[in-house]
Amino acid sequence: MPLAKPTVTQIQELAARYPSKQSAIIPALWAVQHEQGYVTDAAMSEIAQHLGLPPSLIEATASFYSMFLTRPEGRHDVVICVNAPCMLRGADEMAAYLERQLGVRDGATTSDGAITWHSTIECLGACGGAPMMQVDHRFEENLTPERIDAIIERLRTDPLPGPPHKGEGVEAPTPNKGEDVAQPKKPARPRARKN
Amino acid sequence: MATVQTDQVTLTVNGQSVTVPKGTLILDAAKKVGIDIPIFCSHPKMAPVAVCRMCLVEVEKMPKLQPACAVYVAEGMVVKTTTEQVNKYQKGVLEFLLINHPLDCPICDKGGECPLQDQTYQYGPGASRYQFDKAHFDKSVPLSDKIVLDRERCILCWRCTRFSEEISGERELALIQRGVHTIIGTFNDEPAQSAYQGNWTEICPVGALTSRQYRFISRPWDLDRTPSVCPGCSMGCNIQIDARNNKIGRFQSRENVAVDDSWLCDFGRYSFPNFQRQSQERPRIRRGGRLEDVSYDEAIAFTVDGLKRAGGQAAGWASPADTNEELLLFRRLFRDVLRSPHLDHRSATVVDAEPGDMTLSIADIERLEHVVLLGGQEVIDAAPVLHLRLFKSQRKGVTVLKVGAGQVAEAVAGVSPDCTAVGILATEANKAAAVDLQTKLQRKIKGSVRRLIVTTGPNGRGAKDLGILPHLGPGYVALNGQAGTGRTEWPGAGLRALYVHESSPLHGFTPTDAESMWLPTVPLLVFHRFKPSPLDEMAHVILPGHAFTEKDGTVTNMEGRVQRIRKGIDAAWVREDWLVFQEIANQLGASWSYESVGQITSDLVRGLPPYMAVNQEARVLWSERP
Amino acid sequence: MGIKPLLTKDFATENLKQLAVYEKTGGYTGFKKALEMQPDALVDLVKASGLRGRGGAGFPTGNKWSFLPKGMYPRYLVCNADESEPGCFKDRYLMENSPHQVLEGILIASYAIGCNLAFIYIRGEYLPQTEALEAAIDEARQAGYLGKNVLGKGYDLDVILHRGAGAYICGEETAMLTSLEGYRGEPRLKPPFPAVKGLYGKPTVVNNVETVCNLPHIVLNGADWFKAIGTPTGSGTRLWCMSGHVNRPGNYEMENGTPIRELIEEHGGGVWKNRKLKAFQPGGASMMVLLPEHLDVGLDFDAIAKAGSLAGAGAMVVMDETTCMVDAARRYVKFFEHESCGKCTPCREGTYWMANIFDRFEGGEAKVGDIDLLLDIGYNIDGRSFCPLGDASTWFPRSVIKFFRDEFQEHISEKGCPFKKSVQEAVA
Amino acid sequence: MALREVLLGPIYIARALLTTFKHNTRPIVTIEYPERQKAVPPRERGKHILHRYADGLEKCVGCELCAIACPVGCIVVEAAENPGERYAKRYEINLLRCIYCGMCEEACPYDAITMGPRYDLADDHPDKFIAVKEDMLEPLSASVGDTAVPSGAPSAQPVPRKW
Repeated sequence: MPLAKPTVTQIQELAARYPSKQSAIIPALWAVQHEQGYVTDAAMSEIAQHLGLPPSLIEATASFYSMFLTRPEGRHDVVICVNAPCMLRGADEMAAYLERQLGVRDGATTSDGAITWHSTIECLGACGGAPMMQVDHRFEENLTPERIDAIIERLRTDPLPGPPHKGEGVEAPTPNKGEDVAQPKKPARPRARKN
Repeated sequence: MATVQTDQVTLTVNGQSVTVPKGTLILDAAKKVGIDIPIFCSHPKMAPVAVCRMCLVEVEKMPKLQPACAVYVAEGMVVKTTTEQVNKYQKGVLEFLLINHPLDCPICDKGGECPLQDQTYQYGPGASRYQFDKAHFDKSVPLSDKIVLDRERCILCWRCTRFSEEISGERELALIQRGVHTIIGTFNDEPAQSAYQGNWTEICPVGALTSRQYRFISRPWDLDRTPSVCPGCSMGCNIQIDARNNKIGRFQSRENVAVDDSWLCDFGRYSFPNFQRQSQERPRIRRGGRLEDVSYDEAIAFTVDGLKRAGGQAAGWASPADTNEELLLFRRLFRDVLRSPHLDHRSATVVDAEPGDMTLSIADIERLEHVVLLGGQEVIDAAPVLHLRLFKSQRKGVTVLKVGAGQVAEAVAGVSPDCTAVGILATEANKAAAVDLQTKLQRKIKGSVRRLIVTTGPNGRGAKDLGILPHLGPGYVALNGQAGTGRTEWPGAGLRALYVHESSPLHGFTPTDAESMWLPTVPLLVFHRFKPSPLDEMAHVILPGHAFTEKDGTVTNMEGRVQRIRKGIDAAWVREDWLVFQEIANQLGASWSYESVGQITSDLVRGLPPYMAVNQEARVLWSERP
Repeated sequence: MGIKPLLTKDFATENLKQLAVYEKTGGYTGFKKALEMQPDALVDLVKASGLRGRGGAGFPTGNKWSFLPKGMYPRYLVCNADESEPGCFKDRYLMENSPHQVLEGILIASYAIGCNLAFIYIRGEYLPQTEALEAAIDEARQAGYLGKNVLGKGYDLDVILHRGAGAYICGEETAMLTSLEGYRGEPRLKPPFPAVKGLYGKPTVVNNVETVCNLPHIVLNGADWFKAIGTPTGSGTRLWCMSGHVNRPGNYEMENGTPIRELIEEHGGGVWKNRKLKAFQPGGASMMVLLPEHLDVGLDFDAIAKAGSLAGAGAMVVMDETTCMVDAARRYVKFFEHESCGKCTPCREGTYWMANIFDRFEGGEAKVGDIDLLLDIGYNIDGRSFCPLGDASTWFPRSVIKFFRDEFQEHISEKGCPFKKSVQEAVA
Repeated sequence: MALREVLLGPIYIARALLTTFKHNTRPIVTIEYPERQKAVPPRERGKHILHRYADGLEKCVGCELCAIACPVGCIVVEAAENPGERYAKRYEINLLRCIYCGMCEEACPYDAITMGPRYDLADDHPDKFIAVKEDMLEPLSASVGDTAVPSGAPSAQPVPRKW
């Protein structure tokens, strides 16, 4: 689907803001992700058009950064850190507990489309409050099973997606996003398969 | 890339002292004293990136190993390339490169000429300690209709993506994903559009990018390699004809810094199927409306008979893909033996050629300040490799101005008066405008204005130089009062014979509507050609000839550089084209006695001294004329 | 020696995020004072203060500034807020508590080097911090600290807050510049150094958040005052991020040179659950492990380097006796494998291979030669990769093998992790 | 004829017959060729065999390593593409030139060619000694022949197989 008008305006503003319009690629991708929930190939070629750059460049950049999603995910995203400092304080157990409570595997979305969860070894910068997880980009530190239960409960009942970052997001809650979750329009393009 | 400066530095490589200009890379300095440092990512035409880490060497007073492909020499530097540490590391990096490389050399087209294979033999470990399954990626991905990509074989040297960015400027190939998952590809795996994709296969140091046309055709050691010149256009890019069992497998580029800068365009590179001989045909004569197979002698006798009757009313058309030697004999056959001025090599009437059309050389484009591309994309289409030269110049700071063929005023306005060197590039069709522009610019600016007219065909320039024109003799001498008619005037000129000679289907005699009406009325149509064409239907005599890739000789490119072409494939049953001309001429009363192409070349140089250039593969300079 | 709140002294103040509150605590007086000075004098002041970069390498900040070629403009300042080193969370703490302090530091640095456009490259995961900085930038712009003709002194400055999108490698300064230019965050060849050819090919200074936070204090109190704090080669304080097996993890601002023992035992409350200390890492994921015998080493770049590790970004990860060092190393190696940009061969393939071997240890399938194989792979990566990420990926595992080789052996002989087994047995 | 010889005649005959009958009891050293074939040792280097995988796919990928390893240059291979992969379109061995050294076997990275047990290579025209692929290919086993490859086309193009 084509980008919403506010997003396009925002991309054009961003391009003017930097000394080089290419610098606007990452902010533009953020804007798109806030509008649509993930970054499609169509959106990338649209960004390329607005910035006047070859689309391959947008894809090269977008695929490099781990926070840009290439397929639709649940309304809320939950990332639990299992890197060593968190592991020392029991992140593995919390991740296992989260998995059990949500009933889906790492990287998957719950059947009601509410939550997509990941465990990541990329440090999120809250080692002092380990074990921790990031819920819609906000930190939840010093996790206990009880806290996890409470968070899951809150997210499941929250009908709206996580609040977008005010500076970049276009206030466009997508009510039909749940459908997208059930049937991704396009399978993610074949990437590396690791054994 | 090494930049040449006046001051020199002296360094020691493996105990050998070497003096090189400042700004030379360690790699090139070592090469100068014959020390080979293994590389994958480094490429002499591209800026160093030092990503493959194969070339790390020990430099005294530097704590870490240094990439020889990215570190510039310094005075008194002591470089060691064969220490234990370096050797151990070279084994290590090759082991790293191979852990996720499929090692499917037996089915890989690069096998046998693969830098990864060669260097593994020379520097690599005997065995791998990697005991896990390799990372798997997509294999044989069609990147376009010309290129097949094998993502498993890719070692991420970035050469192709850098080519796309630095050499062709299209930025079509890019790296996608990161870390061990990194792959190369086009946006959304859409087919690549680039007109220079073939070069990717040549710079790829593994078998990741291979040509679809050459897929599984041959092993490199089976190939017979012949240096020659590309038959695609008038650029005159140097190629190597790789043939197996007398069948062309591929065209590879051959570096000539003055012309192609080691690149080829896809049009030229993938044009070779046009030069594939389909059958062993024999000469034919039309008798009673039917073509009958005859011997060469019989066909020549028939032709001589017809030409004798036509005399001065015989016209000759030689294609701009003929060699200079053939053109020389062809001209002499018509002008001296038959006494006919009706000679041409062109497909349409274009403004007269003159030596001033090639005052700008291809390599000099880089040294200009301003280039005007009169006709814009038209010029690039006529000689695609020019784009690479223009992009390179642009990166060096040359302003490239693309204007339409009619926009002379805009072009003049676009150049500032204090420019010192301006060049104009235009096709033959726009020559008049180019001359007009040149005059106007010359009046406006202080510096020099030169032009380069892109001719048609690999030897269009040679045909003009040698006088295959109705009104000009060799060396652009006017034929005062003896001018004949050009190709467009022939229908209706009451000609009694037409001799068409062509050796490349890319630059053949394609009849216009008027000619299609006229040709059946010509009493004698001799068609001396390489490949069957619709003209066969009207011809009275068909003489099979050699293709551009099947003969020896010289051709002249658009800037007047005379280069040799050589016989890449052998078609022994076909009589040499020049021999046929000689026999026809001798039967018409001449007494030529050439025994080889070389003798004709010597004769050509004797009659036209500027063609001495052929012996230096240099440009023909008509400096004595305005 | 000991705790010395310098940057964090006002962090207890409520609503310090707001400009008015920050100004009340003495905020922006440093910047105002700096604007009265000549830029060159500022550079000399910082040089004299002995301030070293707090990002990890510990390069003297003043020297970095003076490397800018004379007369080449525009110049750029990039504030490195892409804090992603596992174990490190000090910049986050500074940004969310006192965004104006960060901003003031950036203003001073920009003025000192003569740049009119500064960037803050903040990592994508730090959303609340991004918002805090954004609000601070807006406030500062309204108050005239930013924009055209700052405070009527004829100096123009704008700050662009650039949000990353999840790539550890962008903490490397050249990779950060590449990322800021919109490309993939891959490091660049050095030389040319960013000071000569950085962002958009222009001279650029990259400073860490904590580094710039020191600037207002140095300007206000002078170089001598700053030099008096800490050790002769490491003036000032540092924020130490303590995590892992301590009773009170968190950020502690310590005077340089304070013994590590004091940080862990006094302020951190000692190892939790009354367990014994097994090892600790003074610099985050990349840095070599140290043992209890190193507890008396001072918190200082040079002292820690002498002890065989590196202070890095100031992240103290404490591990107690129940920690499986193999597993800890495995996490870090997997982290580096995940974060390797893929540009150079040793890092891309080497971390992948090491991660595979560590998985084998974890799965109990490790073979006898695997320990030496790990060391050999480490040898082939360290010092050979394009940027320090590859080198750093080998430091922790190699130091762990050096000190805890027997744990690796046990993983091989017991076909699995002995620590997990003992836990399982205890549970059973 | 001397009387003595006449008298001794039957003895000679008997002796001769004895010799004949003695041979009758000896083990037979010849075989009834061509109805029967000589048993050859397992490492016999006879006429080459091109092998197949269990699913009927030809093992040979046409890499030409045998051709380059061959000291007498008697092997000619030309590869071609079968959707996605490589196979030998043409595989010929000049059996008159072959010295049965087995280097081709050694060189083959896929164990596609081995020296077989067939030793009786005689024919009436030199041309018949050019063994083409069909002559050397292992026959399809019955089960594979029914399903994997159309019958009547033993050397049909191999079934595409994912590498």
